[in-house]
Amino acid sequence: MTSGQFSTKRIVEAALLASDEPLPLEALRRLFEPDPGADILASVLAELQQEWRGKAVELVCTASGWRFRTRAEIQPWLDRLRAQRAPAYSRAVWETLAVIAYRQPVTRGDIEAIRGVTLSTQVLRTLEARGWIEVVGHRNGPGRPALYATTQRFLDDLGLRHVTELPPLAELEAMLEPGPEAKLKDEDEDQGT
Amino acid sequence: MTSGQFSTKRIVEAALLASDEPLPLEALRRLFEPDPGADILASVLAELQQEWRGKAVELVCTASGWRFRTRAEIQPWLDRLRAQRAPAYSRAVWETLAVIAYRQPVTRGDIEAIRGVTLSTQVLRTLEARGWIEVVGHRNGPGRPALYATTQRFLDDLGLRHVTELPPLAELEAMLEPGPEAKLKDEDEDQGT
Amino acid sequence: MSREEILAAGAPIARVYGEPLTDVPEDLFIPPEALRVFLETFEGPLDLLWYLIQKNRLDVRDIPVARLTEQYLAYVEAMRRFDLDLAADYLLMAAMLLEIKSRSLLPRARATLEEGEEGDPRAELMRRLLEYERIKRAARALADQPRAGRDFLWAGPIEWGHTPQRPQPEASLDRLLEAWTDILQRLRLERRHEVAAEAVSVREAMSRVLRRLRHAAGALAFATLLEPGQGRLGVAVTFVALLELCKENALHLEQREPFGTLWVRPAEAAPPTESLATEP
Repeated sequence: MTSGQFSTKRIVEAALLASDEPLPLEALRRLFEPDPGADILASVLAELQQEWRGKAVELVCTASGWRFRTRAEIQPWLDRLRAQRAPAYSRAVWETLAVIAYRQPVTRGDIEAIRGVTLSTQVLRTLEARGWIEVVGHRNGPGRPALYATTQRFLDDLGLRHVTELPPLAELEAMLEPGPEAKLKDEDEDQGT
Repeated sequence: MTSGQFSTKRIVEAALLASDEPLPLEALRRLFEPDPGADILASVLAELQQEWRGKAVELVCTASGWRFRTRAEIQPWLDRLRAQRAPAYSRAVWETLAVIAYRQPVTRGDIEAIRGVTLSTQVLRTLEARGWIEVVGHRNGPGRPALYATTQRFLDDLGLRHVTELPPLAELEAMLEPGPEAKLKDEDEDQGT
Repeated sequence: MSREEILAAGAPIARVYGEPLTDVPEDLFIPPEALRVFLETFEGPLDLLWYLIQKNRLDVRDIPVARLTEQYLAYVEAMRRFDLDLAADYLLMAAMLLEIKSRSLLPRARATLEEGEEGDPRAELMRRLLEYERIKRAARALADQPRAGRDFLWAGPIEWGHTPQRPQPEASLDRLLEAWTDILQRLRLERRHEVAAEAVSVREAMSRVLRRLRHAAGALAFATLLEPGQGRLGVAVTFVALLELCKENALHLEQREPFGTLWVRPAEAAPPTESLATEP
């Protein structure tokens, strides 16, 4: 199937590269008149994925749709071009994000109860500014506290399609064994950048 | 020449696709250690250009550097992509427009006083660019602030013949009478632009 | 520095004050600066407790509360000496531990958690410790997950070879009214009646006068601002608009002789010398 000079495949490819956000299948279908249908487009996308296999860029499907991204293996080269590196987040940020991701929707009080420590507003702001969490409602009760949940952007940035694709929570049994001293890494490795 | 799993060509390609600005040759050289030199990179770029020849995206060298861009021929498809997203003005834009429509001519300071928040220049530019407001004079005083009013185009676009056809304030006041309890509206419904 | 590294560098220098401690943990005998860094690595009381349980190879299902409490207090005391910002959360946990300890000293209810959580005050503590540990591990897994900006970059958006035709947001009278209603609502709540209802036509006439003055690029005779089709009301509205504009300093009215032509001049075009012709 072709659309003038360029094949459907080439147009889908160009649209994905030209878009500033992931494109779901439905959006891709509306590029064409008449609509080629979901099946044709799905096979076009599969072909594209195949074509790009040997390249340093790959076509992936995330929560919000299809998008090209660079492969992790070449990040060391790309890092040389960047003036500043990706921000490192503290343990408090990651743990708060984990509570929200696995127990959503939760209030600030819920997070504090699980972590056993007061939550600084800065942590929530950091996560909101990154676009990873958002207020999805309010719980009835004193003060009507805000309910936080993770966003589609959070899934996109972690290359996930759905919350169920998050790394599974550890089994209780595994933690009950009194083990050797716990290995406690305080930060992920990009600390201090 | 290869850099691990991926060739220089593939890494240059990925860097160009992932960059949000054109990359001059010097920047591309910084990707590699050791520097492959300008000649090698020039021939890699020429090869890349050749590879992309049949695609709907082309590799070009502009004054500020190398970049990928979509070919003009596929603009109709890209326009459809953009058309899918129904753009909307933010609450700030509508409120500013409302103040100007009902209280014209007004200065930026007047708008800020009535809305109770600082007005970003972007909002006024948006409305001016749309041709809905214009500067009709200046008020004497510190800074000689510009006086804004709505235009004929604004009336045309709203299907009005005259500003007096805007629903009169008295009616609005009556609508508001029931009480001071403001409708609690979700902030995010009018995000965007 | 990880906790292991800090502890490896340890030498017994620091001393812990406070209640008499029979079993001061070895890892508190490290150089003060290292100790401070070490203590700062704890995210909260649950984190510290889990560390102590792991370090002492305790069974979380059958926590020896007395021993754990003693060690916990030693750490909290050390933190206090460093003025670490811990206060409430750690002290609350200390109080809870002491309470569990005193309750477990009572003769009854000496059951392990498996036999029946009913009655064992340690059950809730175990539940919280395990829940937090799960979250901690999940947090580490999330941090290790490849993520945009650190481990990969999104490709694009690449430049468009042609200027896109951006669709304009729709004009909507409803949206405009809604916005104005919102503003009035807010004003009503904040400061009553400061913005009084005023006929739109006067404000509109003000705009019209200014617009015409701008196109005239100079002074206009008052009479020319009055259009024949306006009618009496129209003249009155235009006149009120002029007065209003004068009040707002948007224009000057000038009359060089009694009953002479009334000149209307935009404020910005008023050269000071000329406009003050009638004054000394």
